[in-house]
Amino acid sequence: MNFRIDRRDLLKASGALAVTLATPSILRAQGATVKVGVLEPLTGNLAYNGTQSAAGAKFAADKINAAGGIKSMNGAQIELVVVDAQSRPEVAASSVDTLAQAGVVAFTGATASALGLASSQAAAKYDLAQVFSIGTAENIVQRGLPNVFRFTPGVNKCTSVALENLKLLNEGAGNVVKTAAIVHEDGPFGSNMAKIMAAELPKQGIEVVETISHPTPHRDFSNIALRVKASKADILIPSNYINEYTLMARSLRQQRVELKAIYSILGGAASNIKFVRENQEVAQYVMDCNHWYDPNKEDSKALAAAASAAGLDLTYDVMVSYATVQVIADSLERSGSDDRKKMLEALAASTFDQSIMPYGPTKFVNGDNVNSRPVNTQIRGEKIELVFPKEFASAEPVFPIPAK
Amino acid sequence: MKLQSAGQIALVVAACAYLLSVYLMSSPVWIGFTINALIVAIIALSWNITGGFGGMSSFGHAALYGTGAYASAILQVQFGVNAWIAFGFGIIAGAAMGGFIGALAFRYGLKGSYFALVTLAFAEVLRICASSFAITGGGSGLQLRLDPGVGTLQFPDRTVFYTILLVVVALVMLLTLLIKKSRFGAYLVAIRENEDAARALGIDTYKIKVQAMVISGAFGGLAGALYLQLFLFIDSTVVYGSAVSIEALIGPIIGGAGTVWGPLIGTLGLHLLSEGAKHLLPNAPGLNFVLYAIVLICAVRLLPRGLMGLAALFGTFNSRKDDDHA
Amino acid sequence: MLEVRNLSKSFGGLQAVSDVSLDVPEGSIVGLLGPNGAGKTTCFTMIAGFTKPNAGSVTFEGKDITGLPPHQICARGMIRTFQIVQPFAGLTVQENIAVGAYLHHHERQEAMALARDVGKRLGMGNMLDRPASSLTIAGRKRLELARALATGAKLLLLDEVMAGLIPSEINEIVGIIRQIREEGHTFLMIEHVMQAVMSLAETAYVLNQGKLIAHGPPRDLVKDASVVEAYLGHGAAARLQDEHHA
Amino acid sequence: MLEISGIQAGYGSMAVLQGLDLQVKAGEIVALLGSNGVGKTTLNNVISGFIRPTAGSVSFKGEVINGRKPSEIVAAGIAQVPEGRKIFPNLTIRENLRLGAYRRATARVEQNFERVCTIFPRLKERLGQSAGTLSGGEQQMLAIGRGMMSEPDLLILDEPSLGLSPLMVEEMFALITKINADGVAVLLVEQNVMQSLGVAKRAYVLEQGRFVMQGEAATLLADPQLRQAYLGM
Amino acid sequence: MSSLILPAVLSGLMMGAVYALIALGLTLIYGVLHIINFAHGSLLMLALFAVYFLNFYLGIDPYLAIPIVLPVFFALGYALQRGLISPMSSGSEQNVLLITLALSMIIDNLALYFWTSNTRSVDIPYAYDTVEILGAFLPLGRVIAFGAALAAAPLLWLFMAHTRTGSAIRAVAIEKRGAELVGIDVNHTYAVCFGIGTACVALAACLLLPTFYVTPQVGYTFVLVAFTTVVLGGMGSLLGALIAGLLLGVIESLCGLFLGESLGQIGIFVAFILILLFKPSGLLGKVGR
Repeated sequence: MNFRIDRRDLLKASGALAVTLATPSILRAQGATVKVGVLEPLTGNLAYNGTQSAAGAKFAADKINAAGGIKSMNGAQIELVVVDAQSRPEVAASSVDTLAQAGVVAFTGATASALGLASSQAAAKYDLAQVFSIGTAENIVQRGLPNVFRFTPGVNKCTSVALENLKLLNEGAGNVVKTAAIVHEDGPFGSNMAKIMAAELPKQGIEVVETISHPTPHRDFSNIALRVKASKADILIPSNYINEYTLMARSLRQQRVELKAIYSILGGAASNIKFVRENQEVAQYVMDCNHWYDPNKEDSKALAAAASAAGLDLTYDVMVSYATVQVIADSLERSGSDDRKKMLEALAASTFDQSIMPYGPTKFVNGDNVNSRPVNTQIRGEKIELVFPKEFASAEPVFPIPAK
Repeated sequence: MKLQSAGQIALVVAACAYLLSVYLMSSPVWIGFTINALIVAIIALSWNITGGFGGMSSFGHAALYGTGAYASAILQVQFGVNAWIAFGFGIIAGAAMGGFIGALAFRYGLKGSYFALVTLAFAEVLRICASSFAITGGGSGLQLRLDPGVGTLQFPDRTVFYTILLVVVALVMLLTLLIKKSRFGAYLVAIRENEDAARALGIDTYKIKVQAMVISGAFGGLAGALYLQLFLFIDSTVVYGSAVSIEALIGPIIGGAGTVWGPLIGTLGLHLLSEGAKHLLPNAPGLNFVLYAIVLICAVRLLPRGLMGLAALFGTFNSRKDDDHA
Repeated sequence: MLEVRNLSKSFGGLQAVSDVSLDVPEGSIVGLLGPNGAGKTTCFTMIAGFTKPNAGSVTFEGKDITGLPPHQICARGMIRTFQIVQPFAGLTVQENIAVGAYLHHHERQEAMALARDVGKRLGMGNMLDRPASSLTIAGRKRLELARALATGAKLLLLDEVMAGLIPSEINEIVGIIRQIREEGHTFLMIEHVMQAVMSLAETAYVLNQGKLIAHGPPRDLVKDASVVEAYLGHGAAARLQDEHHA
Repeated sequence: MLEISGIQAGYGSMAVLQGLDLQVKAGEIVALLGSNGVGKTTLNNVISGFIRPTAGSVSFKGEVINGRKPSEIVAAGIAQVPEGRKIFPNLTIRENLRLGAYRRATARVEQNFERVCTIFPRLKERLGQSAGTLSGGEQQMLAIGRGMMSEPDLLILDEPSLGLSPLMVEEMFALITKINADGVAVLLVEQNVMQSLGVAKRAYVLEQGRFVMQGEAATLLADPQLRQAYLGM
Repeated sequence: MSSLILPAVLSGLMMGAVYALIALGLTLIYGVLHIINFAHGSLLMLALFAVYFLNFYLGIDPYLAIPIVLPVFFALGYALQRGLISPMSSGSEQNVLLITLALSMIIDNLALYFWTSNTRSVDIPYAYDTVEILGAFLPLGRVIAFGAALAAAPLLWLFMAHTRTGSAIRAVAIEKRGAELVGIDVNHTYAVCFGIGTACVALAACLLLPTFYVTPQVGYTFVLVAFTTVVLGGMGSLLGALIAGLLLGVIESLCGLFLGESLGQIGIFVAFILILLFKPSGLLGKVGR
């Protein structure tokens, strides 16, 4: 994504400090637009995911605007207000003030749970809806905040779906997988996932022989690879971010770890096409249970085209942000107003089923979309194929990894 | 308080006017932004005790801040302790951590960059520990249950929280002033200026330095515990990260280290600068930091004694050209 | 009051002070003389507790204080000053003196009052509110003296308090030291300026190459051949002798 | 060769030198006498470019040099052996000496090296030893030798006899004469009055930032005022 | 687990070599200029990007990029010290800290702006090649880095000991006033030293990239460990940095193995604090402060 400042922007900006901060109403009097916030970490250590998400939101807004905007509001155009959470919770919280003052009707965000917790809490004071793109930690929806809408699945659902699918795969292959090693980052989603796995895998007849947590960033995966190798696990279940995943995949290969499958859960790299491109060999047959769109929908195809035209890798961040803006737009259609309270009501009553995600009709219970679900992807050749659930699948799963 | 020049008085009046104007403007952006700045100002005032008055530059004040936040959070989340008591323990824990680091570092006479690096390392060890053990919530961090009320020290009305913060900052500054005007404060300055001469005058420099770390730790713990009550969530990077340590020292140095008003004025100034940079370059995330950093470099060059030192040059009461500190 | 016995110190291979013994009776002014680099200041650092001697003992008011840290020695009533005077910048003159006064007066008001008092006694009444960094060399020397006095010390170890002063200033300081002595203080002073020592001290010790080479009344010492040679260089004594005879 | 006129200088607000005039002619030894804290070292720092004078000028071989960087002043031909020697203790004696020739063409370094080794045979014996292991006197010789490596026209020695044993002091002054005999002018800053006046041609006596006496060394030696200043007699 | 100890020690040594390489430049700058260079991590990141782009656009192998990247980064370091750090800091330690901090902020965010926060890694044919030593498979890239670190530290040491510039740098570090008195231009020498330190970081980047990745945030991944290495080895000691780097790599690897990877870094910092408290001058340091 390219940001350019032209002279007009600078001129406008010189007065902006006084204007936007002190007198919010001036900017709202512009007529046929409705403002939607995008709160993402565009700088700091989460910048990659934040920037991807912001791009996804922009693609969605462009698409909706091109299709005539919000029809119930006389074709009002969606104007995105993008703010940088700087990968810091306190900045995320104070950015909500900026969004509120700019007059957004709802916002999407915020990549990491720590940022989402802070922002949604701050937004609650304004009755301002936050539609979570990514926010896997379960405590996000456990605080009873009426302005929290998590469209995508949390860690619990991701893990349980991953378990179900793993069971199907393993049964289909004649239960070849008997032992598992878990490698996860030590943050909320990794730790929680590992806990659930350790409890549930034995019920499927898979013994967890090794659980290794590691910090982010982590510089060397040789030991982890060696421990996985020594554990003689049939399957490796990793859950970590792209940088660590890349290093881990390489180390596994270098240490000649023989695995029947790599089955990651919310693995930052296994469904990242960049990883596939740069690590062709080690990426083959890796499976991931993650957020992913339904590639067959028209909007999905349009998104893929838009992303490729912008020279952007189509990661799940782009997809979910696109979808959350769709959700917000649908609620706007129904509320027909830029009133925040009405927006909350509209979201709470949402049954939207036209998003690019392979979800059923939206239904928020305590802010959690009960009809969301993760899907399974598998890396095949130079592509990421969707293998589960069957109705959206673009390819048949290969499990276990065929012997060379 | 004795301010030496009209320039300094103008600066202080401007800061106070700004802080009060937040009430009048009823702008949520201003109030949110100023609340963040005030919390940073407290950790800056904490750094000012050791770094400003005592001349012991720490690069790891996050160790104190994080300890205050974690102590309070652990007591509330893991043991169900009342928020007020936990808050108090946060301050005590910060003080204890300060004393511990000081006692170890000063016993072996660590000074200058050695001391700076030891404090940096302490903060880093604590960060790693906090993300590794169950009691601290590991990598997931700790979250307080959302439960507004006086009893839980959670104030959803930000004007109330802002007022509380203003009072706390005023109290910390008052304590700073009392320290500055006390035997202890004079001893600290004496140690900063010439440790041997201080020893010769009967000052137990080791004891004074450790005491300074304890006080600084209490202020740092206070800042951390306040952060917790405001955002209700902490994790190891948020409160033990190097960003906290940097913010703790950058404000006092720019504002005027070893002065009562410098840390507050420096912190407010830097936050305004950062906010201004964000608004000047709204569509270029990252470039605002570049602008901020360039201004920071210029400030370092142009303000050898910080804003308070610069202000001292304007409208001096007596014609003598003195190099006083406020 | 102060008894130093067989004090020795070496740095690396260099014997800075060897086997120095001296006595300072209560109420007296004793000089410690010698050319540059003779080991005078090293003696002071050991007596005042800044460095530990390799051998020997220091007894103050009958109690062994060898190896005690400086602040404890100061609390017992003995204090040293420094050759290169560095006032605490950032504090006023009065506050500087108060740093010394705080030793036995913990309240700011008392300490500041005492500081004012001491400052006035040393003729600094009109500069109490000035920043200490603005003082001239003579002013700094007085400040150093005032700070030391304010601690309530009984024995003052003065390190070259006259160095760098012009004769009129030296006379003033000499007057002040006399006045302080009248008030019951004792002095051991390192001096390079013989003239000052002669007019103040009853006894003096001369150090050269880390060893005591002579002691006695200053007036006798300046005639001592070894002292003259130590100061003016080899051959000086003979030359003086010649002049006397000529 | 060295012309100092009307020099005033100090640190911050403290004026130390209050208008000094001094000359050193080619090939001459000039002694600068005075007790502690009168400004001798400050004057040295002005000459070698560490302190900028607030008034007056320093010229060397007809060119004004105040305001130049210390390294340029060394290149111009003034070598200073400072008080406290400032040798490089962790470096070997050979390295110390070679660094002395830092601003000289490499071709002449060997030649100068030989010359210094001839003057200081004690150093030659320990070229590989680190300088910190030398005794005080030997360190002083090394400092002078290092100064000589830059082929100076003027050598400034700040208290070379400080902390040396009497025997060593004798040797040091003998060396100074020897160096001077090679045609190097010497400005000798000393407290050792007798010995200094013994080797110097002319001398200046500094007190409180002003010269109180100056003239031929022999004349000064006989002046009772000098002894008065030093011994209080 | 005992069968893993030897491989863990070996892979620790390999990682430690990278720490040592990064620390070499830092210790040189610290030892001579006595400043804490907070921009060191950012310069590493910049060098990693340089190596990456040379590979991406021109197809230059990271190892073959060494003769291109090193001189460029020497010049960059020289210019930064001469043109920015020295004139802007007015000689104050605190100011240097703030300026290098600001510098790192500028470099990091410009990188983010121009190159985005994408994770990039080079695609090289030998990426997965390994060397088998005592039954352990060691990545070829790490083994090369190990060899280079073992060679670089002594080479740098030889340069310091036996060249005119090297001895001028040492002279300035030991006795600044004395150096000025023999005619060494201290500002120039400081800048040269900063340049060499920056070139060292560039070397580390060339050796690191084949086994690692680059993002605008990657500097932080290494800079704290590099500081630790410098202090542990003794400020300014090149061989100390090498030994300390290797030692830290092994400590981290073994602690990770026995305490869990999350706690692996604790070993580093515990070692750091212990060294500071009991031998403040570091393993090979001469003088404590």
